[in-house]
Amino acid sequence: MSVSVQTENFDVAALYEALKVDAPRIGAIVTFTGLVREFNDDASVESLYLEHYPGMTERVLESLIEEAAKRWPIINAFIVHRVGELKPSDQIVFVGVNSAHRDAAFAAAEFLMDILKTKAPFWKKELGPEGSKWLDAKTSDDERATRWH
Amino acid sequence: MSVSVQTENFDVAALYEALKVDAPRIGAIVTFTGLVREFNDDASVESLYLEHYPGMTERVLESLIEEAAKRWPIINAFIVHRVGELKPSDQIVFVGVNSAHRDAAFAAAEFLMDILKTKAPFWKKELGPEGSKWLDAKTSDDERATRWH
Amino acid sequence: MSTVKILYFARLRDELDCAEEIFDLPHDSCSVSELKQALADRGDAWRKVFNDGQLLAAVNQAMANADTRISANDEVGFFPPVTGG
Amino acid sequence: MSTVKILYFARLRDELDCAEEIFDLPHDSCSVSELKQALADRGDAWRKVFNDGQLLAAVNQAMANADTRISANDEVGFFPPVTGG
Repeated sequence: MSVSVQTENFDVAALYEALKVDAPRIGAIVTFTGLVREFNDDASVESLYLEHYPGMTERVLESLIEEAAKRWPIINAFIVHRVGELKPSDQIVFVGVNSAHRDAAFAAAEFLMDILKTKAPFWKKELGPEGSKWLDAKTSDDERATRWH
Repeated sequence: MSVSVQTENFDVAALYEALKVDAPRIGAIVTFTGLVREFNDDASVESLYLEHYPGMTERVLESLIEEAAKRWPIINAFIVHRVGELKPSDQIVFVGVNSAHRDAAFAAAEFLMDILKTKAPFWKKELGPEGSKWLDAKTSDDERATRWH
Repeated sequence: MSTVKILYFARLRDELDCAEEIFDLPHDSCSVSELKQALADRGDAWRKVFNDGQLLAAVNQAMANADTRISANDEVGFFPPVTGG
Repeated sequence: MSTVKILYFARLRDELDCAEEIFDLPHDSCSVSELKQALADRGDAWRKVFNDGQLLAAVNQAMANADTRISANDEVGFFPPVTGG
């Protein structure tokens, strides 16, 4: 179980291989990767800037993995989240979970992403030639997170 | 959208990269990989042998992807399933889905695995020094598949 | 003569010791349940296989039910519940 | 003197033009809501930030509520709803 908050990009292939090391106990590996999407027709946006609360963010991510491990029989889980400036198509977040069974791996991965979205201290700012703008939280993310209460 | 039934191993890293090609439209990539688990304390089992119905199996997998694309706004999906003899720790099945949003990518990937388990013509046989034994279908898989009716 | 190709998979192939055969339909066409009955009448091993309520059938590589019609040159597959993934 | 470290993040840091400060507690300890009130009293920009019902607070890097106690040498963080992932 490990978490990383970093400015550098991450290597999904290497993370996947790390989730395989406990085979043959592992029967299922689920990975989620979030990418920065294009900013639609908003030409005033060129990139995103992500900020976190150093120390607390890592703690929150670790506590999410602990909570997932209490709810489902997962064997290992990784969360990697980037901060700093990101462009469209950049990888922004990775959640990977392994387990003996697929239902636990799927549920834990989805849980980790849903709760990360609403509980982990990260903030996104849009950057463009005319300045910057902090993004508002989405109520759809809050609603999704309530599924796990 | 593509499916492959093959005896050779598959490269999860290459499949993941193929799911990224439509970035920056892509916001979420979910992958599921199934591995052959150890055969517990059953020393009479050394490997698995997987058989399929050439032609029909590929059609069924393609129809599952079409159904997933009707239900959720996914952009692309791959299914790879191995046949022939497999040992513990071997990769056996891959499902990868991408979408603008994570809820669609998660739901479609889980749907594809659940329905594949109950509808795609594959059969597993356990091989050991004392002979071989066809495995029975699991009622837990049937129950899981009913979630999507 | 109306002939069809019949394929047997997995446990069925082992139990019937038959992977594939060309079969003469008794009429121009018949239903899946009529074909199953004709095959079951071949003897004990066949009766056991075709009386199993779990047996699945496909006609021209699409899942079929008891009433699905079978005609000349069709491909019929019989197999047990699937166990892939 | 009971001092605490206060950190401001994201939109708050910009609006208050302050990333971090050392603050003297009025008493040996106080609640989060008492600290918010003391900060709101600094002026308009501060009042606007600390009267926002969406404002979140953490004490020693754990999420806090209005009644959470704050004592000397604690680290208090204030931030808006999160938007990561």
